[in-house]
Amino acid sequence: MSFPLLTATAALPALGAVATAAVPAARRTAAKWLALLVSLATLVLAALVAVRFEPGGDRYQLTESHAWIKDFGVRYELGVDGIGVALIALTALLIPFIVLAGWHDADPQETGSKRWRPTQGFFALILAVEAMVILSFEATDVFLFYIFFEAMLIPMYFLIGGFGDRAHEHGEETASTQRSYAAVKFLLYNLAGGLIMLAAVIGLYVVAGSFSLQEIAEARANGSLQMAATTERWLFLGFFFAFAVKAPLWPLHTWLPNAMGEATAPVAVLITAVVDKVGTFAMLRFCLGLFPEASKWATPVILVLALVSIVYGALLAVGQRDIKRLVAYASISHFGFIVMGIFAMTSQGQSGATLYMVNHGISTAALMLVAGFLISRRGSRLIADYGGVQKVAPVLAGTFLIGGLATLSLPGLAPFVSEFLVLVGTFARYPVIGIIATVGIVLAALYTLVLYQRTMTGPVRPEVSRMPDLRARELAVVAPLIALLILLGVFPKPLTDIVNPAVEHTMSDVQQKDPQPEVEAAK
Amino acid sequence: MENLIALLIAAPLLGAAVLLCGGRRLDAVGHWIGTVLAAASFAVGVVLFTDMLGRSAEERTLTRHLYSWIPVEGFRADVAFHLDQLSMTFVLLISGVGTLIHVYSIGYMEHDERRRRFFGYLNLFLAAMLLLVLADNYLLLYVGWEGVGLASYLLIGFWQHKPSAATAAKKAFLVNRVGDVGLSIAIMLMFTTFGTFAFGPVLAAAGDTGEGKLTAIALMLLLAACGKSAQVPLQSWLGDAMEGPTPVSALIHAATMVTAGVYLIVRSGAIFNAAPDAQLVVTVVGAVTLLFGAVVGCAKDDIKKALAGSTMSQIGYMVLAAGLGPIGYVFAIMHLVTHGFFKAGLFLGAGSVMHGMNDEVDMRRYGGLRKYMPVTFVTFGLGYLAIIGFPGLSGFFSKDKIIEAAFAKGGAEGWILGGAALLGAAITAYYMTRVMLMTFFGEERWRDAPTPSPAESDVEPAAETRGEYTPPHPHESPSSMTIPMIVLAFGSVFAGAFFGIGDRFLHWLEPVTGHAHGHPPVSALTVTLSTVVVLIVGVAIAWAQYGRRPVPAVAPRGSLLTRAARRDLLQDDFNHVVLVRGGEHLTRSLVYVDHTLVDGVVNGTAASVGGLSGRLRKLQNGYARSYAVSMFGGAAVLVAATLLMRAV
Amino acid sequence: MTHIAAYATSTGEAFQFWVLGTVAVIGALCTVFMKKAVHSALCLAGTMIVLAVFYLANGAYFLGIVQIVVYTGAIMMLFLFVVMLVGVTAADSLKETIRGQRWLALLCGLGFGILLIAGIGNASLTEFNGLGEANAGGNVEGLAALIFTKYVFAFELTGALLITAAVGAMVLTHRERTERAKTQRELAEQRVREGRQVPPLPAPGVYARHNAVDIAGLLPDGTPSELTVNKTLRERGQIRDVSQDAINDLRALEQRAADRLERRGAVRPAERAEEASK
Amino acid sequence: MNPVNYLYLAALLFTIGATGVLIRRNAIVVFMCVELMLNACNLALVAFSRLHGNLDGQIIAFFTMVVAAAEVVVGLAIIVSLFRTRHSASVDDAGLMKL
Repeated sequence: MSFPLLTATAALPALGAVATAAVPAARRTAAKWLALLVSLATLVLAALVAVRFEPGGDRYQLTESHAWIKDFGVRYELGVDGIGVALIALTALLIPFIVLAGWHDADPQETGSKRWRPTQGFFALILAVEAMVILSFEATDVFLFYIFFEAMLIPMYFLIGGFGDRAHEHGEETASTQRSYAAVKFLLYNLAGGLIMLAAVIGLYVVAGSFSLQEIAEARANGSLQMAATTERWLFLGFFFAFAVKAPLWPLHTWLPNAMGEATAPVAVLITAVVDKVGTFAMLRFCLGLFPEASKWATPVILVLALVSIVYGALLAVGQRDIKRLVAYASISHFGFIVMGIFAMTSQGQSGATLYMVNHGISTAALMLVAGFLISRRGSRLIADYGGVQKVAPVLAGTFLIGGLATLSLPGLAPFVSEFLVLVGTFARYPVIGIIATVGIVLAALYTLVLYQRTMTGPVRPEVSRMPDLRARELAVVAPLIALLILLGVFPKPLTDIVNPAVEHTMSDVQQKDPQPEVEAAK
Repeated sequence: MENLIALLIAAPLLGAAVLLCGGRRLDAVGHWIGTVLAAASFAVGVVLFTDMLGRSAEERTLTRHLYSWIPVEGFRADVAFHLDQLSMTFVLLISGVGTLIHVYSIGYMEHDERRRRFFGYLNLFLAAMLLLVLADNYLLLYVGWEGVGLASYLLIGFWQHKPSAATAAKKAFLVNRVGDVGLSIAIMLMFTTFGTFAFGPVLAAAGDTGEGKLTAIALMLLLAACGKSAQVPLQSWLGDAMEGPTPVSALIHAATMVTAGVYLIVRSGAIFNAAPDAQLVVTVVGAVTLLFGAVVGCAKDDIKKALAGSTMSQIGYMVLAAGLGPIGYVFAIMHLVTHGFFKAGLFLGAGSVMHGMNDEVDMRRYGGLRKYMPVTFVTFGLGYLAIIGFPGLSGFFSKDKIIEAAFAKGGAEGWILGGAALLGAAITAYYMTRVMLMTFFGEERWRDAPTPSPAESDVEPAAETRGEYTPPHPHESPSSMTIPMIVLAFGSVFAGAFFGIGDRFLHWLEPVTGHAHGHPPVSALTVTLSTVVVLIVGVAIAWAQYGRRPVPAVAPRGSLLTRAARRDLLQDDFNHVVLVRGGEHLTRSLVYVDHTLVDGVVNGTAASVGGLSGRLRKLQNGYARSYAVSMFGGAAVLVAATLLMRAV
Repeated sequence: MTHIAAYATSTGEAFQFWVLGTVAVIGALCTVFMKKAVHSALCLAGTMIVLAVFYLANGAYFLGIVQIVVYTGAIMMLFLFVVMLVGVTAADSLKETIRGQRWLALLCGLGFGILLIAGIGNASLTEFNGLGEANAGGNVEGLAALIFTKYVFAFELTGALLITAAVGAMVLTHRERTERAKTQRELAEQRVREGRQVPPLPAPGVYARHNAVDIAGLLPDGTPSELTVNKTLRERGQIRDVSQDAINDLRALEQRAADRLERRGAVRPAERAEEASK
Repeated sequence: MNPVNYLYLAALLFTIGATGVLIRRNAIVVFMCVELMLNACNLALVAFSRLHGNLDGQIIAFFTMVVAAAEVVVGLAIIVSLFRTRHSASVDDAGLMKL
């Protein structure tokens, strides 16, 4: 029995969370450093996972399997395929930056009672989320996955409802009410999805008699398991609904703008860049993996929904007055692209979708964190309160611009690769949808540039006239992300090498072949 | 040799990286770094050029495969370069003119505290443009394509504190983006049709597929070209792009950005050749833009905008030629190169004038400047003669060839296109003469204070200088600015003759683009003569209007056409009303819908659940006995259930 | 009497069942519907005794005795104590305060009873194999054998349970004195300080006719004074008001006097008539 | 006569007791009704033991009595302390848990 690397990768942040929470109230800084170190160590472990993973090897690697609840055949079963590796790496990579960016977000306003220890809680919760996300990327047992998929909500709820922006244009009272509204909305939406999924999980067990992905796949392969079409469709819908809420797909998206708008920037990044990825990841692994026929059956509707999300999200982003809500709607548009790539059922589309998850995570993190720094300086989220920042804080403006350009997926930056792959993959099978989706490209440029123009350019407003430029800590957060964006933009091969085999497996799950070009040009 | 190709791009890219990340400590030397690296790129280009000349026409093509960029299941995008005569021409033009403009900017931007950044952007621009022309597949070209868009965005909006500049930059990027959609769809179509989008295989296999698909691809490519090359209907950004510093205008208009579209069409010649319908559309677009730009150029009082209009129309010539197919490709490129010289010269001249007139751009406030800035006058004059196609100068050779080719298209189309081209030549002569006269001749209108002019959106920059008026002191620009102008003037005088006589350029480019000799219905001599005639006519009219009579310092109201032309023939108004207003309303209403409808449904369910639970709460009245009743009733129900079970 | 409680039941037992069963039911109903807790308790005791008889009839001799001893002897007495504590005469109204409670209760009761009886009815329990051999070695011995072998663990547990219950009861009812008891002097001083009722409380109005402590003494103006009655009685609201009795008696006296006078008046003419006849 | 009549009687008594619990407000009487229900059960148990011809039913009835005794002790103690604090033995007055 080799060293349980996957368990360790998830256990480290979990223990770190406990340790951080246990730090006494007075030693706030110690808690911060502890959290940072733990997240970095987790990053090292994740890197180890990526190294130990052979792209050419069998589908699930580094597997661990122990009996857990014998009566229901629930097993503690971990394993990663290329997609899992990529997303685990993304999570472990982003958390240190989130911690670093949120360094002062949870300092208590009044250093009053000893019992009240927000800082420790903040970082402990972040680490807890990391642990659960990583586990849900690793779990190959449906039930195990479901548990973490749901448990994730608890720390997220407290992170959203408990910690908001320092200064708020409407004053602390309304801010806290809006926060709690957003948190409850987030919780209810995801719980509703989760409950429906639970029903589907139980149904799956009744039908398949097992929770293990491999076993079900084998049973399918050797024909010992045949699902009736209707059963499969109902189960598929049960799963898909939960993931569509998490993703979020139109029209189940309205919780995201509230959550991202009210939460602090690092938490917003945690939501959209890390937690929501579980939804799209699960679509790829569970919806397609467990219910290939039903997936094919539902593809047209889902593609249309994705298309609506793309255009609709982009249009609403154009109409926003609040920086964070704008980014949120942009994310909705991007998630539309991801879902479209997944259900285009072409290897380009699915590789593109997987890369998109990673790239969107990094680019949104870059944009949102810089926006957070900006907001923390001026104490307002309204675009109209800014102007001419570029003159007083050029570095901040520059990084903001690069984040924005990544969001509009400029070639040379990472998101372009994935977005183009998704478009090509979709176009190859559904040309009309692919063409309509390109509208999203123009709209993305529109909302990004409008945001940049309104906030950064123009005459300097007196409120921002003595705004400080990025500090060393903040630069340490942004610079690596931008470097990564450029690197993955010009040389994404390492990522694609890991992802492609997994995508081939998925394609074979759904028994789909890429459409062949009509003219075989001389290669 | 192949490895040098990467160096072409790497040099300016490195410059951009260093200058943009370097921070303030580089402010002192920033401009030198930028210029030197641009020059280095040019030097490498020259080396490659000489090496290329050393080889026979067949194996002049160099390809360099760096690494595999996006490998996914049959979708293979590589970072690979392809250097043949066509790209070589562009490399030399871009890096050469680019370097000159760098040198010019050293003087022009001297007093700007963000000069380092400016040079960083310039280098980025060069790098992107070189990548565009050196890429060996459409996707990599797309990278350069958008990179150029980004650099232009940064440069046009360089003076970001001016809202007008920021808006212009945004507009340029967005309009380009629309074109880019065309390019990306074209690439997708290529991938689904040919399974690849590398130049070699696609162009080789172009003939094997149905004409319908090819037409679609070609039209999408044309859309892209329209966006980048400011062709109708995507030309509206070009005029506003003048908000950028003058060297930027020179760079964008003369040498690099706007020529990208022409490059794309010529490069994809094989596809267009196989899709005649698309070619026809291309020629029509070219002809329309040619006249459009010319008309706009006639009405503008802002010197840079007048030049912008002329650029538009000159690019129209090129696109027209490119649309003519094999008979036109070579001449399109040839006109592109000569235009690169004289238009760069003209813009730098304009910049030098503004430099001497403390950034006044309204030509009605110029006049009689020839004795104050002689060098500028001479170089500008030579550029002027070149662009109107004065016999013997470079513009003459290239433009004349295009007009010939247009007639040679044959049939009614040939006559129409040729006529349009001739008319365009006449108008060109008219408005360029106008610019020349208003700027360098006539009495000195800048001595007395400006009188507020009736609502003219174009003369804003002038109208800003209110308060007591101190007349500018026109002076010649520093040598760092004049030298490039002189060099370009040489180019604009001799390039055409050098290329045209003995069809040197034709033989140089033929192996790539292919060439077919067109046979115009009338003899080439007739075409040439008529060209000269219309040229003289145009100059004469202009002289009659602006040379003999004094030019009013305030623009007269003018005819309906004039006013429309001043407003870019109402293109912007159309965009504003239809796209901007409509878009705003759409987004507003969608925001409302999202908040009330989509969100309202959810909140409604939540509220109803709350109400229901509120009613159920009443059952919990806190009396132990009523709870006991429910227990007892439950027990009764259980008994009944068991009995029923046993009964069944 | 070993053959008693065999499956075949004698007519005597039947007679006994019908008579005592009626009594038991009546007792139960009275328990529920008597206004005063004391009466309920007594009725319940009666029912329990009847049940004890039934146990005996069913051959559960030990249980029968235990029933009498424990229930009617101990538990019911306990009930009575508590009733005394809370107030014997306190009669609580049977008026329902919770809306619909009574009807629901009756409905449920009827439904439940009917269902239960129906259930027993179609259970078809006909053959009784009596306690003949089970009680062969004597009922008590049989029980003892079972308790100390099969059910010994449960038996021990019940012991523990009883102890716990006793302790619990004490804990619940016993009041811990938190501060030192006040001496008489302190009490007196406190009374003076608070300045209310400095002299000792007045004695209840004890008349010659009825010497009870639950009668308020009358103030000089003839109105009764609450102070004179014991606090507990006061709280229970069991003060008997006799302030009107004297007056009523007087009125009654005068009434009688008046009647007698009238009768006199009515007799007299008759006497005259007698005299006249002489 | 069939001894099953004892069961009918038990059922009847049980129902009466239950109804009493629901109807009466006085805690003591409620408590008595509970005792009545318990006794009904005991009767049923005794009858069962006769029915099955073994003593287990009686044993259970015996345990029931013990438990009932314990319950009465504690319950009455509760009632007493309740009365002490609130001067009332009505179950409806013990409504502190109500919102």
